[in-house]
Amino acid sequence: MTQFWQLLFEGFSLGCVYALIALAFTVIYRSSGVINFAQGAMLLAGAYVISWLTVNEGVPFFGAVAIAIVALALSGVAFQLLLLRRVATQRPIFAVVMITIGLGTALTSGVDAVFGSSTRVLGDPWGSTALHAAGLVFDWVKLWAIVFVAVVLAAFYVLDRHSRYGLAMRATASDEEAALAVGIPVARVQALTWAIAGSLAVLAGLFLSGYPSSPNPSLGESALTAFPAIILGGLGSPVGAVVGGILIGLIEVLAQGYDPSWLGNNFYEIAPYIVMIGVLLAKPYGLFGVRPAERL
Amino acid sequence: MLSVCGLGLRFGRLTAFEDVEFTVADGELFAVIGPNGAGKTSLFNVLSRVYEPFAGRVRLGERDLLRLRPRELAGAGLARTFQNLALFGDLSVLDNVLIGRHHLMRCGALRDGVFSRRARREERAHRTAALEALAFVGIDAWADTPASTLPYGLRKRTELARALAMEPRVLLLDEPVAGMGEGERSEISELVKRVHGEHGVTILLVEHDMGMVMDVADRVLVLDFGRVIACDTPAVVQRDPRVIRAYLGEGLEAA
Amino acid sequence: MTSNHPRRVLALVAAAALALAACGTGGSSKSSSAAASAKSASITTGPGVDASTKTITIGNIGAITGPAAPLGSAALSGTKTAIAAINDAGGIDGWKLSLLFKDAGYVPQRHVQEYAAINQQIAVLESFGSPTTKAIQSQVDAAKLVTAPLSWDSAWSKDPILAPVGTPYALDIANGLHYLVTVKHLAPKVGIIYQNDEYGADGLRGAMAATKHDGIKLVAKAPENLGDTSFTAQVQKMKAAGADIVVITALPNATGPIVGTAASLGYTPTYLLQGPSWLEPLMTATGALHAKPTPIADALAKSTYVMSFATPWGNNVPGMPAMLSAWRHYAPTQLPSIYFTWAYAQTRVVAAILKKAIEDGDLSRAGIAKARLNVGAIDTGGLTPTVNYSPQPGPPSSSSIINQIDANVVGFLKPVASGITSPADSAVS
Amino acid sequence: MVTELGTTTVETRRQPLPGTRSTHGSGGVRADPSRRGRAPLGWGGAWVLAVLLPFWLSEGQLSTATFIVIGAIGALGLGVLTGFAGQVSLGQAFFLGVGAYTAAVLGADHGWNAVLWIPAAGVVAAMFGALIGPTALRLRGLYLAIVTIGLVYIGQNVFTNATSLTGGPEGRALPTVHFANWLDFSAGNTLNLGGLTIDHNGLYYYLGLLLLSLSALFVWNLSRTRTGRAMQAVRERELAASVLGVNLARTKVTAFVISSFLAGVSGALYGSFISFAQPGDWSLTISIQYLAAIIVGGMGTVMGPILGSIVVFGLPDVIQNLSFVSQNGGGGLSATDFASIVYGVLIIVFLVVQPEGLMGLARRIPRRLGCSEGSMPEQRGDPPRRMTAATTKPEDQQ
Repeated sequence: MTQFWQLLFEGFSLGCVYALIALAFTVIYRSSGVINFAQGAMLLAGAYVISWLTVNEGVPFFGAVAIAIVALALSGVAFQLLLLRRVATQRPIFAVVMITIGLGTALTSGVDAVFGSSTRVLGDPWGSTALHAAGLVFDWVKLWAIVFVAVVLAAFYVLDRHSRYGLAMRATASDEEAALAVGIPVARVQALTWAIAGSLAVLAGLFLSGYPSSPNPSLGESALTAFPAIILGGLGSPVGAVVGGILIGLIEVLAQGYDPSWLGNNFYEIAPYIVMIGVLLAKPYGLFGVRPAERL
Repeated sequence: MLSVCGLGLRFGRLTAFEDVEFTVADGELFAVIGPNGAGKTSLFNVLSRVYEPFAGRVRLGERDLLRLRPRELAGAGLARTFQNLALFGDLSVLDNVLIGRHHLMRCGALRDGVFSRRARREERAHRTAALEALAFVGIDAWADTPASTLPYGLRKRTELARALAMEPRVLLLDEPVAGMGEGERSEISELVKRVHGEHGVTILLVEHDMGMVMDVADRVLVLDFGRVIACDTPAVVQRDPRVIRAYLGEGLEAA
Repeated sequence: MTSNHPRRVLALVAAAALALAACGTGGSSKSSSAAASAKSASITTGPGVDASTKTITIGNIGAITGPAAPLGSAALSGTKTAIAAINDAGGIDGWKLSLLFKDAGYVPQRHVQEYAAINQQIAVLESFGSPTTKAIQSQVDAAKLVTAPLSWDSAWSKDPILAPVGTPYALDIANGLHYLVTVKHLAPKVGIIYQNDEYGADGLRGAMAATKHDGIKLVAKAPENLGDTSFTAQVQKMKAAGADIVVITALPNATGPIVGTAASLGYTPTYLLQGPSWLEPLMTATGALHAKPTPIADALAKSTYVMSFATPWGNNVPGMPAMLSAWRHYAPTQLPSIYFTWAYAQTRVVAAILKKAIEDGDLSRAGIAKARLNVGAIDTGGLTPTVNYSPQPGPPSSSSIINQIDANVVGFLKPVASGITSPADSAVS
Repeated sequence: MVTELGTTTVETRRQPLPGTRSTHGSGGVRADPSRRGRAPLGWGGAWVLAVLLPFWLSEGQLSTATFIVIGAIGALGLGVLTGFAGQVSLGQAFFLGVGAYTAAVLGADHGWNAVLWIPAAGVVAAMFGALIGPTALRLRGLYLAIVTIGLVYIGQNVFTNATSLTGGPEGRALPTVHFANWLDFSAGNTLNLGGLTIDHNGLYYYLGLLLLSLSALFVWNLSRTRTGRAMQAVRERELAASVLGVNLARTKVTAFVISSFLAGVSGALYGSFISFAQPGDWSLTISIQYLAAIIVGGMGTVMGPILGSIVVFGLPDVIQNLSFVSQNGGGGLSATDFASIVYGVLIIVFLVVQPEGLMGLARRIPRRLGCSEGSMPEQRGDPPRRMTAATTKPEDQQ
């Protein structure tokens, strides 16, 4: 039973980080209908920037996190305003998707070129310390991940529901042209979503590379694990992203711990997808997704 | 030809219409009118199997229409145009019309892909037919233009050509002159009359334009708040006090 | 296909061009006009050998990017150092070596492309990685191009032209377990966490073979993947099964979290790391001795053994002083790495084969292939186990070096035994 | 806006409608279904160039070209599914893998001739396509795309576990193409054709080019006849197409079948050329590359995926082998990193400038030169695009 509770904790903590990634996907998707394939590369960049600032430049850890968040958020805004904005009004949404793929490729290689491909040290204050309670081990970095995610989600909720920009984001999400027509600064709203995505990427990168892991080039692929999360929850639904992310984290870790051998090796890797497909068979638009209106 | 019996449609708790009953005779031009939101287009969407009614029966000739799947309607002889236009924007006008003949064609992917003699022959024959339909509505000169680049009026005509090319027994026209100028309206009215006359098609027409309806229709059904309030010849309907009260009032006088 | 033709590597050559080279026999012509000039020096040459400048080109398709880059970069540095050292010492009987390096990022498709690009310009090849080398194996076999794979896949043993240096993964694990159980008297309950690919499968095979002897029991096995974010479940499996020895056949990116997770859970087995699972930066931030220790350094230093295909940095073996001086001279910025040592030794093995071919007066591909068979045992001065490519049952080398992690030595590895073999070896091959 | 029909017509004619003037200028409509007479000389020329290409290439470049033609077959397939039928799929890597392992089992284990195992690889992959196609009936857009990502992961898992067929994680050898003793593609063998010597790389290149040409012809025919029209109608307006008599299920499944057939053939050739395959070869990265190829090339066109393949499968290698790019790993920017950074940036810049991809560009050049737009076979498969301001929107008229 100890094992079960331990895995439950690990899964929940991992799921919280997935929720951050899924939320980043959702925010951009809602405002522009694009899946940002560069999210993984942004996450990777965030983790390496933190590591570089703390280990090589001696910046205090939280200062480094703040700098990384600002840097990534500004880069996201610049990317949206300087490049994406020029194509976003065109109809081929695929061009925009492809541009994010191009960004991901360039960014991943850029990180490799600048920082090398070795495993690095994150430089966080928690290291390998852990809280021992009830026979379980709670790594501090994982506990903090949960706390941070809760704070970020609360902040996002306030922004989304109770601020001018939240309303603007939701309006843009539902109809870009109409939003433009009633005077919503769609460009600024979309830039804001990229800023949010950049900040979330830094936080997700931070917690994915905390102890016992470390910043390494394969971090970018972890973002792909959040794909089933956004679908499971329902595209474009922030609540869905969070619920989906946590579910995927739990499923992955529990399947890792308990997959029966007759399912073959590495069943845990595909378990999130199998659950996702199962859910879609019952609910084609995910748990919290809305069926788009179809008109003739 | 087409008989509707006790038909009702709901969206959640909202009733679009109920207890709708009428029969359209073979070769008749039958119009459905009513104020905005009366349920006219919803009625069409039920007849073309887009919406599922909660009650009622629809017979098309001998067949139970509600048992057919949407794609089987074309084969059963039912064609329609759309109020808000449903052209395939990137396809040429000719290709749009050829989609209407899809159900009349037989070649599968394999024959098409190798462009077999049969595929060639079929393609040629149906192109000719499609061009005839385009010529009939007067836009054959635009055959190769992408549909999305046409002006509104021509798109409406493309839709009409496409519906005609389907070689239907029953044609559902959803507001064919909506958004058109006076001159174009009368031209489309003439076209509808010609379709009716020359092709001998049964036509079901939803329209706002009273002038057109009174001009072309054999019989008129009036919907108000989802209920049939009258169903008779234009002359009778025009005099029906309930119709005048509910809807026609000023419109009739203007016409 | 003449070397004085600017496009000698055309896939399609007009007959007229062929006619010029009267010696061309169709198919893969081994003669060239350079051969004619070399006749005077009474040495036969082939692709990648220039008799006029006395230069032999060694091809190297490596991986300095991609998932194996940390290993690949150190290895490339070792290769370069060995070549520079040989050339500055006068070359091999007056022949200089030149390196033609291509990076394929550990991607099989790019490996094939780079091979196609350089195979006509090289006399021998060094090829990094198992799946990548397998992608070109049939081509190097057909071209009779002596190829030193930078990997230890068990499949290499049977190839007629490959020149692997080091002991196959599976044997390494079998040998290591045998040593831990019989010499160190550890309890024989073994678990293995392995990467879910051909490399991991090789390690798993070794662990399975080891269970046939010494009372070794494999109580748990768990796969992992590159890019896994949590290793709790794998570690829990080991812990729950009560494994006393945990074999890790992975890459360093996974080794760190596995050991760290176990430490968090208060689980401290003895680790046996397959060579590629180990990298110096697991101990300190940069991999240098006095850099900032990593959070898992303590856990690793407790009781961890590393199988190595090369002797640890600074170990007292005959070949070490020469290597260290070459390192200081040619690659001072390279951090001590076992991959450096190993690639350095491998290049010396290649050089030994070439030396034999020069002595035999035949630097054609067939000549080099023959030299590989006839050169006999090649001693790398103790940097790696001795290799021998003469026809023999089993792999070119089957003994292993085992080291223990020590936080206080350069390179963090302290050799505890070498030349280990195990009764399970025959079961592996 | 009260006008007579005649007036409307004249007015409309005065409007600059791209693509109409030339046809009207020449008077009348091209109703001839076989437009092959007008079929682009440009593409014919490009094909001849492709045939002669190996004469100019080094062996390394030729192997890159071979990967391009082989990859283009799979990209063409994805072009049918995603470009024509509008079903976004990231599952192409799975079908490539199925094709490769079918080739391995039939060609190597059962000793079939390549004449049989190449099409068989397509057929087996197509059968999987037919099984998976129906999901597209229930799932739309990105939901479908991400379910196909799941397909890739599940596929890799199955490939890893089905050791007897795939060799498991260790991978397995694939058969070399061998038609007859005089036509054997294995390394070291050559084909002598009256003075021409074609080696391993060259043989694979020509086989790939042949199959690519046949596939492209098939897809082009498809695009201008009933099946292709139905696919495009489904892409544009699924519900309307259905009401007009298009069988959605059949159309979507057909698109999946054709797409996965071509992917299967492509995967079999790819695996055979590399001679070795392991589950890691059929990853999401590969799927994304295929999607990239059709987007960069231009969606909804026949030539787009092929042009895109040249960029996606060829460009990184070309950049990497530029003479000024250092191949040395001794610190500094590695050639691979340099190549992928440049490649990523090029893709971004190109699509910002030309969102319709290479075909958008190709379409523009003849227009600039004053040629008829109709000279392009892809005219009718144009990707969605917003017209210029000169075009009247319906809303403006109401």
